Amino acid sequence: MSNKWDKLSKQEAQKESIRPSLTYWQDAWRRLKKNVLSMLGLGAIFLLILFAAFGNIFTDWAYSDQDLDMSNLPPKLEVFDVGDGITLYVHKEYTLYRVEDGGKIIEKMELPQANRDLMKKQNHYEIDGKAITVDYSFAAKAKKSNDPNAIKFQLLVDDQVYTVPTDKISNGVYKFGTDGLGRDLFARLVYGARISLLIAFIATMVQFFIGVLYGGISGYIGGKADNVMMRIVDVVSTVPLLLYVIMLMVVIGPGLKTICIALGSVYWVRMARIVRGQVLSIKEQEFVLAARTIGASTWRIMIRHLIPNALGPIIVSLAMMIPNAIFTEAFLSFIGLGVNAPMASWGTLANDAVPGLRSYAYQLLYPSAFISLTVLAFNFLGDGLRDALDPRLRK
Amino acid sequence: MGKYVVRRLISMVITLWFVITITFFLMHSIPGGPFSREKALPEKVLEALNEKYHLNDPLWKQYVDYLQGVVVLDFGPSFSRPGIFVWDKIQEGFPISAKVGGIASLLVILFGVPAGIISALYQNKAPDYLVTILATLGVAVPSFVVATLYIYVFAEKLGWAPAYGLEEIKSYVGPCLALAGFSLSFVARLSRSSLLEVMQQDYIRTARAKGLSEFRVIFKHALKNSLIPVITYMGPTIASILTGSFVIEKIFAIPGMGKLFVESVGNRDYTMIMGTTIFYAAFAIFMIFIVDIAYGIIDPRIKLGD
Amino acid sequence: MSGKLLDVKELYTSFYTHLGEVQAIRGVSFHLDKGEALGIVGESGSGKSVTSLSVMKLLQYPGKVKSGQIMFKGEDLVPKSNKEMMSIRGDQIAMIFQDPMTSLNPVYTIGNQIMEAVIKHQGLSKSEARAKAIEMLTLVGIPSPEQRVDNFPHEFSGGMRQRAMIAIALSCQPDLLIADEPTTALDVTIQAQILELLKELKDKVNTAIILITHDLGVVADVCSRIVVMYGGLIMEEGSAEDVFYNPTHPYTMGLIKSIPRLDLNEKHRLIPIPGTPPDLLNPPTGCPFATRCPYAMQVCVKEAPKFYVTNEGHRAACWLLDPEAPKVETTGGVKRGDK
Amino acid sequence: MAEKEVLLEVKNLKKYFKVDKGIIRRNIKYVKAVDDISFKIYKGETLGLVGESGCGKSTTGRTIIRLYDVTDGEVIFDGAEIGQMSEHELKPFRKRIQMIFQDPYASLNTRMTVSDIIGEPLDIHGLASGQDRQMKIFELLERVGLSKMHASRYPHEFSGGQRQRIGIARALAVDPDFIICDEPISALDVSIQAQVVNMLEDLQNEFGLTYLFIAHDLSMVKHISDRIGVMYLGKMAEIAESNALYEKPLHPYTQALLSAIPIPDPEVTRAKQRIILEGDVPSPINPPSGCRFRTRCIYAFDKCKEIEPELKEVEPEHFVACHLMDEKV
Amino acid sequence: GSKPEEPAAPAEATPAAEPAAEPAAEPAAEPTAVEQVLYWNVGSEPKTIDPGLNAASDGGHVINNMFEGLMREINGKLEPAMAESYTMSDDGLVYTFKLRDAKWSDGKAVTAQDFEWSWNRVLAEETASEYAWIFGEANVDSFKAIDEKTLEVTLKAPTPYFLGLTAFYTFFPVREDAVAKGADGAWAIDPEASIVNGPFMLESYVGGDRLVLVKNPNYWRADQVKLERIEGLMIVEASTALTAYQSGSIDAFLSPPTEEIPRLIAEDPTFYILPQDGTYYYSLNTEKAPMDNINVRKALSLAIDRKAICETVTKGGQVPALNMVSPASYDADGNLFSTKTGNFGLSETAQIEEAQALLAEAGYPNGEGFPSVELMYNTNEGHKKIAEAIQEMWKQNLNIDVTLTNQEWAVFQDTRREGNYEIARAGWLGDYSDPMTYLGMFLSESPMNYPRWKNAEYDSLIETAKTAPGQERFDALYKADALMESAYVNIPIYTYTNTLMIKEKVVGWEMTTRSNWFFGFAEIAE
Ligand SMILES: Nc1ncnc2c1ncn2[C@@H]1O[C@H](COP(=O)(O)OP(=O)(O)OP(=O)(O)O)[C@@H](O)[C@H]1O
Ligand SMILES: Nc1ncnc2c1ncn2[C@@H]1O[C@H](COP(=O)(O)OP(=O)(O)OP(=O)(O)O)[C@@H](O)[C@H]1O
Ligand SMILES: [Mg+2]
Ligand SMILES: [Mg+2]
Repeated sequence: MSNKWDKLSKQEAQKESIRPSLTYWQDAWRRLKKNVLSMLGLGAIFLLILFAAFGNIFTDWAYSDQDLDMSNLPPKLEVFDVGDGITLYVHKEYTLYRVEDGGKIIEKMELPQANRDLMKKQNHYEIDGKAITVDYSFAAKAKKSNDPNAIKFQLLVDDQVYTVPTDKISNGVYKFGTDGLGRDLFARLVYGARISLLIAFIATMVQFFIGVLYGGISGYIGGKADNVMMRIVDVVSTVPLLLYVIMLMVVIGPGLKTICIALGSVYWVRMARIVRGQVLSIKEQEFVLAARTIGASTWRIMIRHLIPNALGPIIVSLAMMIPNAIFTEAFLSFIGLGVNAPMASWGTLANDAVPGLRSYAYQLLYPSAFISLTVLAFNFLGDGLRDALDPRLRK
Repeated sequence: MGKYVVRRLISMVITLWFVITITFFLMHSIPGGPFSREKALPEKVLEALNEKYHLNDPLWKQYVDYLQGVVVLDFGPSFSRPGIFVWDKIQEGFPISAKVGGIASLLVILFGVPAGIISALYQNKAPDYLVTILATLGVAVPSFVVATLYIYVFAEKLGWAPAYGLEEIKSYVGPCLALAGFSLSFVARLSRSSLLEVMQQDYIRTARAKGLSEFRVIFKHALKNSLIPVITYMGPTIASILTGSFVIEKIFAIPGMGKLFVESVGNRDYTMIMGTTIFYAAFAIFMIFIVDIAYGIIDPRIKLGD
Repeated sequence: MSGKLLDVKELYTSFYTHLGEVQAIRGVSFHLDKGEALGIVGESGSGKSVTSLSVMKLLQYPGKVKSGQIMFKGEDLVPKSNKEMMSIRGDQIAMIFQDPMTSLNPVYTIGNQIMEAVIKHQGLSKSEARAKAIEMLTLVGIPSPEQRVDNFPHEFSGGMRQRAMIAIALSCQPDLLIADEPTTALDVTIQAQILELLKELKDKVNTAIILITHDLGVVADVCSRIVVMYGGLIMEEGSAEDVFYNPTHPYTMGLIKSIPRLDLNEKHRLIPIPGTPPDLLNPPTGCPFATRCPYAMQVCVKEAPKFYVTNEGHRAACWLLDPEAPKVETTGGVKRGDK
Repeated sequence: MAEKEVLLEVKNLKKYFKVDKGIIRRNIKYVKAVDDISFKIYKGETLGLVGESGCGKSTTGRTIIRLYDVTDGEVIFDGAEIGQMSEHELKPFRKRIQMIFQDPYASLNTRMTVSDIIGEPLDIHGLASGQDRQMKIFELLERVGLSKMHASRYPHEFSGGQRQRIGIARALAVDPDFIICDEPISALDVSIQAQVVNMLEDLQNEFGLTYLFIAHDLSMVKHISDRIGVMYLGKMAEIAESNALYEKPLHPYTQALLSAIPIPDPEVTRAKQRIILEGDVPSPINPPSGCRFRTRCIYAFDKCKEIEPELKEVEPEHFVACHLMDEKV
Repeated sequence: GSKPEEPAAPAEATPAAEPAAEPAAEPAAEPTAVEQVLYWNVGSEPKTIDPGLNAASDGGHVINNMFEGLMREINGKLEPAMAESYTMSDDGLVYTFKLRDAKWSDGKAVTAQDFEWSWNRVLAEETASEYAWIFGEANVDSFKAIDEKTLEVTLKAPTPYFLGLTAFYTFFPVREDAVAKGADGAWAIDPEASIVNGPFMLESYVGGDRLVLVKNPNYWRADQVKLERIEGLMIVEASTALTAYQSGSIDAFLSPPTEEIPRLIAEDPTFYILPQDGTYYYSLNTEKAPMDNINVRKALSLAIDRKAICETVTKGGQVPALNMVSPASYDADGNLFSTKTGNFGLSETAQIEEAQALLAEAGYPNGEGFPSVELMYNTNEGHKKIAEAIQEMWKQNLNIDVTLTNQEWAVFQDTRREGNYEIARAGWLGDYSDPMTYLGMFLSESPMNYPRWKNAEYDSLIETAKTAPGQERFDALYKADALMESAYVNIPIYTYTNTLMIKEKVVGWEMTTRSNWFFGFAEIAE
């Protein structure tokens, strides 16, 4: 038992613990992992990729399979159970479908020309010996009254009258419904995801690798080079894309490759400007001077000092430009540059659905929801990344 | 600075010349001409038209003539609308587009920046998430959907707003919102991120130490420092917003200049393509110049000269 | 406690980083009377700046005052809201920050940044405030202040920036001025001028000053009382004379020994304190200086020493001062009237 | 003396900053931050540089290391004129000349950990990698009085003095020949100052390092420097061996400076007589004619107003720029 | 004289939905006379409203209400208009029009010289009128003003549809002094300069926004014109127009969005589907394999379910087309040309077995070995949908893969004309009610002969038809048509329709067989 007043020896004085030294990136990853929302975002992105890659397992259709009889069927069917095991669905176009097995089988009922009474606005059917009439003469009145709940049709089964659907069941055949040509929307979304996510990826890469570097170099070098480089950006951004795209179409021909070229050649412009603006203000800071004194190359100063300090706006732009890219692809496809119909992307699906918005809102909802989900996921991931990459973060 | 301005002005003219040249030759090299018709025009008529619009001249001559015209603001007659002059058309359309675009730009600045500030101040709290989600919708739902939905709901279902035109004050709401949506969201997110950066700085602590109110700390000390990315974005964006959007003008039936360009490409209306492109390019280049000047004003450390 | 302008009691401040809690301040108590100048010296990283930021309530995330009281004019600042602090900061308590380069807003002129506080707290008009700003710049010795007032921070040299910071802090004639290394970037003539200014403020306007500095010469010049800090704790406190001439804590002694001597012409080695300061992430249970102390005893690493008062107003936290402790010959302190 | 080898020679160095007000109205003026100074630094020696705040010390240092473009004059390092070199040509010299910045915080990238910051020069010049690199970083940290556990922290987590030491460690990482120390120790407490100064001296003794040591703390400058230059308003006022300068300051400004040194002794320092400089501090934008110090010099006479004094060797290795010297002679 | 055409006036048109007989629940409109203002959507801004320069239907709508030719189609019948009467020589070659005492809107009399000048203007090369060729199509040899009120027109050959064409805008008169005020049709959109002879005159014109027409007091039948004002809006977007219509800010517009049509048919009694003289078809490039094989061409045509396309894809009441000539032309005996000429084996629904057999015969049993073929259409949502549907029909019925490509209109026209395609979408609206307007396209050297089908016999038959009179002419046309149709170089898909909506309160409106609105005798009831 040593005396507490005894002198302390040297060894006793020296005891130290060594903590593993994390690099900036490891440390950022550690911080990112703690951010619940960005991890959710990352998870969502992962799921979206899985959806694109393997989503087609969940549907029996290919993106191009059509069944014109099954056009514009919604994902939720408001059905009438008229007894005798007959369940009926009246389409928005007042044609009759028989639904069986909890939505798993849907069949369009025959409607010979003779059974259409255009004057009385009635369609007559016969199912299993039952006379069934779809009387849609109320539609015009409902329309006039402007009451959204007004009934638009009645179903007359023998003598019984059905005005309100008895049930609302999920469409067991087409989970997300069908489009105007009776194609399975789910299948189209899966294939659309492949294109749109690819486009999002390309746009992001182009912005990051061309836009960030170009802007960074321009801002950092400054002076004459900056002036020339930024004037090139001005030219690229103001020469009409449309003409250029038509040119590409003629020279290269349509296809995904052409879209990539088109996107690649213009998509970095905005990013270049933003990064340059940031770099202009960062490069005057002393730590950049310090990096120069230790002999850091321009390249290194860009990568290690300027870009990390400009990451906030870079990340925001990356995430925010994703839907823009997706819709640009849709536009380019529309004018004939992109993937050939019937292949679709989320953007073209959304585009196509807009005219039918009033009657078939679900056709717009799904692609829009997927696009929004993607952007939201990237935004939350981006926010988390931004926080994670800034060691000074506050809460 | 003066020298810088002069130098920039010169380089702007050169830029514009590049834009003109590239557009001119690009336009002439794509298939289709202003007079291709479903039923081909008889040789003689075509000849007469080509003669009239000097399309028979060698391309370089057309180019030189065109450049000479541009110098004196003579953009020539429209090829697809006989009797109409490009410059008149632009002069007619631009004020209308600019009115809508001006309001939209104001919306972007007046709501985008504060939304970003709120988002930054409540970082990772409910208001921040709300802004993020709204901004996501703002960019993920494109303007034509917003416009179509707006018309359907407010004009058709609620009867609250007129479906088309700009007759009433109310008519501006839809087009301006649809036009502003994307940029507003972008600006909100952009200002959030750069504000977050700035709020960490020591000089914010200094400002607080002076006993300034949080409002002043943010609006005076933080905001100006965080403005660089925002104005970078806003410069060219204002130019494109003010010169109108094809989609929105089409959907809301606004006789602006946004429609001119897209229509003119479809019609191969060469003079109109050139006119609208030059107008937009000049405007955009000018706005970018303003942004560069603004850099120096906002952040005195930035030196654009040398 | 009528006369005390500031009374800090048992202040604990920590930074909650991912690696753990950095216990920057661990129970610091000191006080300050009106018109008094208190010097805080100590190891770099010992918590001087954190103490002053705690008083200003300007700690940045993830820093937090864990416990303790900061009585200013009889009121505890710790529970005060940011809003309540606003009228105190700048007006009643002002602070000169250690880092003049980053503490000035790069996008506003120096003048603008000085004017702001006076407009806010003294209700001056713009032109009056500008005049005041020029006056303040003159006071801190900036050449041609009429022109310099419109300069931006990056156009100032390091020392000029520091003087601008001083001008901002002094512009409202606060009751308490916390000066965190106000003169490190100044040459001695200007430094002398600034110190004169501080003394004048203290004497004429009765401003109390907390002067944090490494330059013991400066403390000796301005301060009547000195607090010596190490490892987030106060090691010794006493009048300037007590601390300089009769240091009782080994750390204080070491500090004084490290000062280079102007009177020696031949090359000689400086005498630093060997070793490194403790890790504040898991601070030692005993005396933080124990590992570097030439007189360390077993008890030093096990138990934190309490304060022993050696003299009216002179106290130190060291086991050596315990009556039971073995007496050791300690050397240190400035010989009175050395030069 | 004769065998002393010149490592750095600065000849008639000038650095003017353009100050430009107004966008359209052109009103260009120059801050003559460094206005025609010349000096030599010998291999293995320490030249102290002192002077009023804002007199151009940092600018001199930064111009030598080519952070600023040279307005006029020559910077000759080890026989090579580096004043006009391009960044590319400069690269080999970047390893040999290093700088410790005056402002510790601003000169550290807030997004890098301490080990990244110190490791960066090692990476750039390919000096160490992997385990070696790690060890070297730890070694450097310890050398400047920090510890290993600080390696994974970020600059903002440090106190002012600790940041300064990170900057020093970075400068030392490449084993330079010549270090420009721009107030390297002013943010440190005296005991660490002592540690750092000892370290600098050890390095000098061991590897023959050369320093340009800019500081305000005259006692420290005197301690570390072999020779000291005194600057005033962009000019060199006096340059001499340090003991000589302290014992016999010739320039009136040097005299004022020395008299103002605070002494860490309450009684002495409070009783001390200082030469208080009177008059307005002139601005480098409009420096006074003739001798720049004349507006505040108690000895100033007519000639001072008209003719700019030249730096003359008044005593061996003791140069002064003052007309009084001529008078005395 | 020529055969009067079958009326296709709105009064007799089948409204897609009969107004539901319902008690008028709404409060009665204000007792005072209703304002005679019509809000009408012109659609996209006409390129020009100068009759001599116009070449498009949007301009045609406006011109038809502002100007008047020698004849005018009213209720589907040609009535003398500027001409009070006309005589035709026995050989059918000389028409002499007697003009009535009609006035221009500035009060000056309409003279035969006006016609002569206007027609000469169209024909003058420097005018570069895009429709000048129609004088040739009409076989006009010469014309001259005999006196102020007499115009004599000489034709090269008897042309049954000539009289109908005098109601077509290219044959409308314009005033020399008005035209002089604004080159290139600028005068027509300048209210100051515009002088008209129709029921309405221009009050204002704002490009891209609206044009306002007001009643022309000097119109010769001004007493019959009820509308005081027509606000012509230029809403391009169909769904905006629909909203504007539903919310009551416009009274009439053409072409509501396709997707809405089924709903409108059921719900809106003011939605109309009117037949249109035009055929939507696909051209098969006979110069490219495998389209050079007639069996392949026929198989492709047979494998299409036209009915499904009309009902599910286009939805606007379009009628499956089984031959190229639309059912709007009648022969000299009054038979519907398209009916009499037959179907050439085509039917409304797909004939799968037969198609497969033909394909097998061509060497591609069950589609095996069928090369990859490209179907090209010009950029448009509607065309895309049809192409997608047909692509899938071919896939399912013939097991062949066709890829779809689209091109911008201007590019597409060149591509198609140059034959750089395999299968291309096309459509043709008849310029006049005669098979010739369709059959003329397939002359070997015709630029509109997209299939590049060359048949000397066909060419000579058409030549014959150009000069032969009466039934002889139609015999040649029938023969020519049979030659062309049985070569299956085109796949007719459907006959166009006009879909339009017009408020019940607007009565007396007309849509001509050339699909131009006429509001001259319309009024706002209620
Ligand atoms: N944001 C932070 N996160 C973690 N630790 C911090 C933070 N800020 C300061 N510290 C730690 O708190 C301790 C006290 O720092 P403080 O700035 O008060 O030192 P100081 O006494 O002012 O030193 P100096 O004289 O060098 O300025 C230091 O060890 C530092 O590492
Ligand atoms: N970027 C710049 N633009 C304009 N003026 C500048 C700039 N940098 C420095 N100056 C001016 O140059 C002069 C010298 O500055 P410098 O930083 O060299 O001084 P210093 O001697 O290092 O002073 P201190 O000891 O205060 O750091 C000052 O007047 C300063 O205002
Ligand atoms: Mg500190
Ligand atoms: Mg300096």
